[in-house]
Amino acid sequence: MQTSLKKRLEIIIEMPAVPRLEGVLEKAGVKGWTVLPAKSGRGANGSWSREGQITNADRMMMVLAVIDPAMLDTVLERVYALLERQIGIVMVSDVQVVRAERF
Amino acid sequence: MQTSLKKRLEIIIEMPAVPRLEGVLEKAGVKGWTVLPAKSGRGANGSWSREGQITNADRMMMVLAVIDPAMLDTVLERVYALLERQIGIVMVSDVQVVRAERF
Amino acid sequence: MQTSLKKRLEIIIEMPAVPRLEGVLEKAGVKGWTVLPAKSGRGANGSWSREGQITNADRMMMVLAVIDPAMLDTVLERVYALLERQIGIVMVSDVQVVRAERF
Amino acid sequence: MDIFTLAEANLISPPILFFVLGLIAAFVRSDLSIPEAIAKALSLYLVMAIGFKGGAEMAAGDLTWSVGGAILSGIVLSALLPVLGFGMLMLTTKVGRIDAAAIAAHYGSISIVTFIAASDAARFLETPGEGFMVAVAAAMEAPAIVTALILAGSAARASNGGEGHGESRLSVLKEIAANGSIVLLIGAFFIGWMTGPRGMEAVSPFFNDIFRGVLCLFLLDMGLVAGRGLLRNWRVLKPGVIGFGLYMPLIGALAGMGTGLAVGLDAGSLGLLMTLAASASYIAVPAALRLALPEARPAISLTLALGITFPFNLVAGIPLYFWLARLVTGTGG
Amino acid sequence: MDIFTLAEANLISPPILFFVLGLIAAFVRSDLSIPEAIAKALSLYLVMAIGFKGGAEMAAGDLTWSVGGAILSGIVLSALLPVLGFGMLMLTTKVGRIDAAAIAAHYGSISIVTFIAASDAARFLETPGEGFMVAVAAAMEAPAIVTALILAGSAARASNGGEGHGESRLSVLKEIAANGSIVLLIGAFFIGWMTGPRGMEAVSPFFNDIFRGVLCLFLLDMGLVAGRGLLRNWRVLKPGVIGFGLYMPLIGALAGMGTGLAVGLDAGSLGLLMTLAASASYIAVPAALRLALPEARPAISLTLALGITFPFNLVAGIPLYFWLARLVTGTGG
Amino acid sequence: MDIFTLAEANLISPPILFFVLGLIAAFVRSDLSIPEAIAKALSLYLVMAIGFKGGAEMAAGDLTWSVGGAILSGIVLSALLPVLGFGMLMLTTKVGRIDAAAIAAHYGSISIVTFIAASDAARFLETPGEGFMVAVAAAMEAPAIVTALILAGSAARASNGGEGHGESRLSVLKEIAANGSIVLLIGAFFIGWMTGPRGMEAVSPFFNDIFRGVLCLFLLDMGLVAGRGLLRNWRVLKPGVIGFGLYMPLIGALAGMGTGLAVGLDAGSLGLLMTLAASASYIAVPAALRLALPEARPAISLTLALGITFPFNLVAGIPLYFWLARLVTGTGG
Ligand SMILES: Nc1ncnc2c1ncn2[C@@H]1O[C@H](COP(=O)(O)O)[C@@H](O)[C@H]1O
Ligand SMILES: Nc1ncnc2c1ncn2[C@@H]1O[C@H](COP(=O)(O)O)[C@@H](O)[C@H]1O
Ligand SMILES: Nc1ncnc2c1ncn2[C@@H]1O[C@H](COP(=O)(O)O)[C@@H](O)[C@H]1O
Ligand code: NA
Ligand code: NA
Ligand code: NA
Repeated sequence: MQTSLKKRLEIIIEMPAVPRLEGVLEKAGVKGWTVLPAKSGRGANGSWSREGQITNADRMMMVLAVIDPAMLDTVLERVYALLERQIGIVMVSDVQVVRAERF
Repeated sequence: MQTSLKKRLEIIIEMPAVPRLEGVLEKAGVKGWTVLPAKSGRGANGSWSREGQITNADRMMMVLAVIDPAMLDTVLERVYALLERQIGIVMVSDVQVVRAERF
Repeated sequence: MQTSLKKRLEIIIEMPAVPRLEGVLEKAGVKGWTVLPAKSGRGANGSWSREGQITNADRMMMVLAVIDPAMLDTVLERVYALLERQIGIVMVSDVQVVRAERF
Repeated sequence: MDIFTLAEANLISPPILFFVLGLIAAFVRSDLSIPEAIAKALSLYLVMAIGFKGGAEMAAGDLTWSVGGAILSGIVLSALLPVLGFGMLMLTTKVGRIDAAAIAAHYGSISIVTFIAASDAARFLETPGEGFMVAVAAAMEAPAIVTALILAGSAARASNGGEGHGESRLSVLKEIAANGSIVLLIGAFFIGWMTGPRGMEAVSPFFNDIFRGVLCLFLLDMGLVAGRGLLRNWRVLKPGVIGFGLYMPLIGALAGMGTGLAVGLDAGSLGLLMTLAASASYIAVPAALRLALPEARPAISLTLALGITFPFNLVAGIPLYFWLARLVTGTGG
Repeated sequence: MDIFTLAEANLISPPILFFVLGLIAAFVRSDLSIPEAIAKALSLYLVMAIGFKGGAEMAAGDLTWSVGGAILSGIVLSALLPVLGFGMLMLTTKVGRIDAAAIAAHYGSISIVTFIAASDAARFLETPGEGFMVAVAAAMEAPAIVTALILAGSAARASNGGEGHGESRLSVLKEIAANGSIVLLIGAFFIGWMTGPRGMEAVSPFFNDIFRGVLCLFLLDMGLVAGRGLLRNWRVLKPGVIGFGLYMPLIGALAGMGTGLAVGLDAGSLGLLMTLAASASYIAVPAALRLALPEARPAISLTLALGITFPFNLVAGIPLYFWLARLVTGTGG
Repeated sequence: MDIFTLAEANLISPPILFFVLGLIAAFVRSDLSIPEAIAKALSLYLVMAIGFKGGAEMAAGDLTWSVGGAILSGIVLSALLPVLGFGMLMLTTKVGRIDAAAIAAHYGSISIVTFIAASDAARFLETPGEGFMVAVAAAMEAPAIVTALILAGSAARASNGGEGHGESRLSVLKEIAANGSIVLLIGAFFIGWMTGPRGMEAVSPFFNDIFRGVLCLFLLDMGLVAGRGLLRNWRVLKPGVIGFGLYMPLIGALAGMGTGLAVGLDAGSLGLLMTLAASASYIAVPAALRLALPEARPAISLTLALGITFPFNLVAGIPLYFWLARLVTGTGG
């Protein structure tokens, strides 16, 4: 099956900042993404868990976007500009996709 | 630690089609997979979110299957045949696993 | 943008053993991880689903940790020592991150 | 009661006002939201309660031929309304054949949530309708889909073919019939029927007393979801399609009035049948069509059913249908 | 009341019928499902309510020695029944040593949900039992696990060793005692006891009035989960094991009857103790065993406890135990 | 009623005891937990109920000038208390400028959950307070944030700049005003006001009867979350900061007493205003500050507000404030 190389961008970011991140992705021309919920975690800022929580301040979400390698640098820079001030991490890896024109 | 190369297949697919996808994976000989919930997203078909929803029509799930590289082509073709008509995307990447005989 | 190579460790493990896994990661010096919920799955031990369940015995969680390649062997060995007796799988792949000093 | 009194009584009731609050909260981009698990549980509760109450009323009353007539008229409505809807869409809009069939399926089938709100309003307006209307509602869910698949015609059949993922019409019908909300509605109905007044007494605080309060919370959620759906997807709705979402309920209600009168329903039951015919599905049908007619774009039909027709029925349609139902059955002024 | 009247009263009550509806929905492959968060919340509510009510009844009544006797007899039952169960499994099935010990742990411990259903049935059958039976239920959760770990013997100990992840028996006991449902049950019991009738009055609409309705919704879920578990995993259950899931409750109930009579329980409390002894855990024990005895295959014990024994107790066992309890205590006809 | 009677009546009420049970369960490391979706739904229900009831009471009573006075005094309190709090923190602790501003914002704003618990306690203590206090609570949410952003000063402004993600103060205010719990509180208040006693009658079993029971379940959750937050993050709280979490409520309550007396509130309303001033936000403000002041470390302010101040207010503060309120208004003995 014909596949092509894309970049898989994964951003674990605090929930209140997700709409802002989505704005950044949209402006950077990213065509699609998926937000996955996380349940708990640990990092430099301590540990957190969603059990019984009523505030959205104290939780992380995972935003996954498959993008074209040509866009990577622009997207990464803009995302990082946001991430610098918010709690979160960014990962980039390689993926193969079918229907390359969609990304 | 002894690890071996496998393929990580990730399929983001609309929920009503998940049972059908599972049938496809099973028939193709895939031994295991895990379904992860998604919370919201955006793509060519517009954006969606699970907040307050009561229908399952309007949501995506992520199906993750680690498979043997030798199976990749067959599996990918069959999955794509289903995906062609449903909303969703497919990604393939490399992973190392321990206990290689289980995949 | 300046990125550096890290290892992405993904462990799909039964929920009652998650606290134990977190203890293992902590002792091995892993600085951060994120736990993502899974919804259903299939493997050698049969299939499972969270729908309507009240026991935590019968579910899997995905633990994702980005770690330094230098730590990989130690971490993997300790994780595997735990996994050997519990239900679950381990995957390792490459990722690029910004802010390398944090992992 | 004239139509304005009815409309006002409907409008300033807590459930409707909470629905409006949900719409407003969505439009001012508030982050108010009900978790998905809760929204689903609320709808399960409401379906269970309405089914159980319908059954318990059946047990208390006499079983007459009119039950069969009502169910039959519901099936006929569900099977034929899509033809009308499909025709209107093909004539008045630029929507494609497959999308038109998909939309028509939604309007032939029923919205159980609209039915629940109408049942509550009916009680409020002192024309409660018969318990068996629950069975009519259940019977109206599926037939519309079969009609729609026939209407979708060769295009759908072609794509239903190849690769072995095709669905026969029978299997689609089976899937609809096994849809959670239908199974629960029918099951609760039979349980209510079997256990009768004694069973009802035991669970009345849960199924009766708190019902309207739960409905408030649920309609708040529906307002949020409808409002956000509109904000997100209004671009897919062309004016002709929006128009369809407003006049199709009226056509459905009139068709329902005709068949309902023919089988001799009382004012309350007639109002409910009109509401059922006027309502558009957004639980069972959308999910089933993703498998039976995956080429249809779900954004159009979902946004139309939930964002336009549901609010219209809830706020304006229901009092109108009940006013008409009282008028034509000659029920007290 | 003869056994048929009892069985019928139990069978055609709304909670049991909703359980059956859940089973049927699972078997016809309906997609009806209760979200996990809701199922958990329903079970928390039920445990909280049953604990609180038990405590409030304690506050209203006199504290007698029979409380201590009942608790002690519960502990003894929980500690010894696994020996019996383990023996039966080793004799009559091909299940391995570790799996046999794991299954025996489930049957020695108790199912709080079965207890809740039995409490509701007891009220229905007008032999409600004493408030302190809640404390007996709590006391019976853990001992069975200790026995099972001893029975699992050297195999388990070996694997409990190496790598430093081993669990001492004490730490397993601690984990069980800190299990959410047990802490909530005991905590709510003490709160009910402390606040007494005045506290109960303040929260009665929530903890009493809607209780049976919530139970209906919860048992619907349990029916769905039990049915789907069976569909998914029936292959792991050999006939001998299924048989065990049906006769072990009877053995447990008889043992419970003996000890309960010995400590002088009234008919209602005796029926509850028999139900506790007959029931098999599927919240606390399965989770604890994944750590204490990870080599045991969870599919067997979970499917057996939830798919076979729970429905059996709910539908046939409970009326039988209460009929026997009334008979042997000489309670009205 | 002397203060000990009040304290005891508060302490041995089911809601408070369930809160304590949650704390204990967290401290003994029980795995008891309420799913997130349920916790959110419970808080939505409580906010909706308290808003609706407040509005319905408004409809029943007379609209007087004192409403305006109370709302104004609330806004003043919310706007000025952060200045006091910020000063105390800068003087007595080593917390940085931005963190001090963030913490001060929490304490100027209000905790709607504390308000709900206080409303329930007020009813229990037979000094219920006026319906319009709901509007006061809503009015007090946002002003504190504006003050805090000013206090955070240049550091915040600098980081609010660059990269185009900066938030103007106005947009932060908008965000707070559109926060879900505030929209729901105000919306339910207006619905209660519009539908009045007749609307209340229809939904009373849901919004009134089961209210206190639901509060028990919710406070159980809050106890669990507060306890676990403390266990997880107590290291970030230095003694000076913990002290602040204990005396700042008292300062707030006294300030509230002064302004409340000035505008002539009755004992119940005064107690509620004192509680509002004493409470620290942990729904709306923490989320808003993650955008407006992301450099502030959320662990400090969240742990302090939820782990220290909330339990303190719930267990000791509320009875104290109501005792004082009765004393200074000369309300019965
Ligand atoms: N190395 C990591 N691997 C996976 N997730 C991480 C990692 N570091 C941080 N996180 C996630 O990001 C959150 C915030 O990280 P931090 O800012 O380091 O506290 C943590 O609570 C985790 O959920
Ligand atoms: N590039 C992408 N990266 C991640 N998720 C995507 C991407 N494109 C689409 N998706 C997900 O797939 C769903 C359907 O995509 P589409 O058919 O393009 O609307 C979206 O709503 C997203 O949840
Ligand atoms: N190849 C795989 N890919 C993804 N998930 C898997 C795979 N194998 C097992 N799993 C997950 O791990 C769980 C337990 O696996 P097993 O022990 O093989 O039954 C399964 O139910 C899946 O959720
Ligand atoms: Na219709
Ligand atoms: Na037992
Ligand atoms: Na305050």
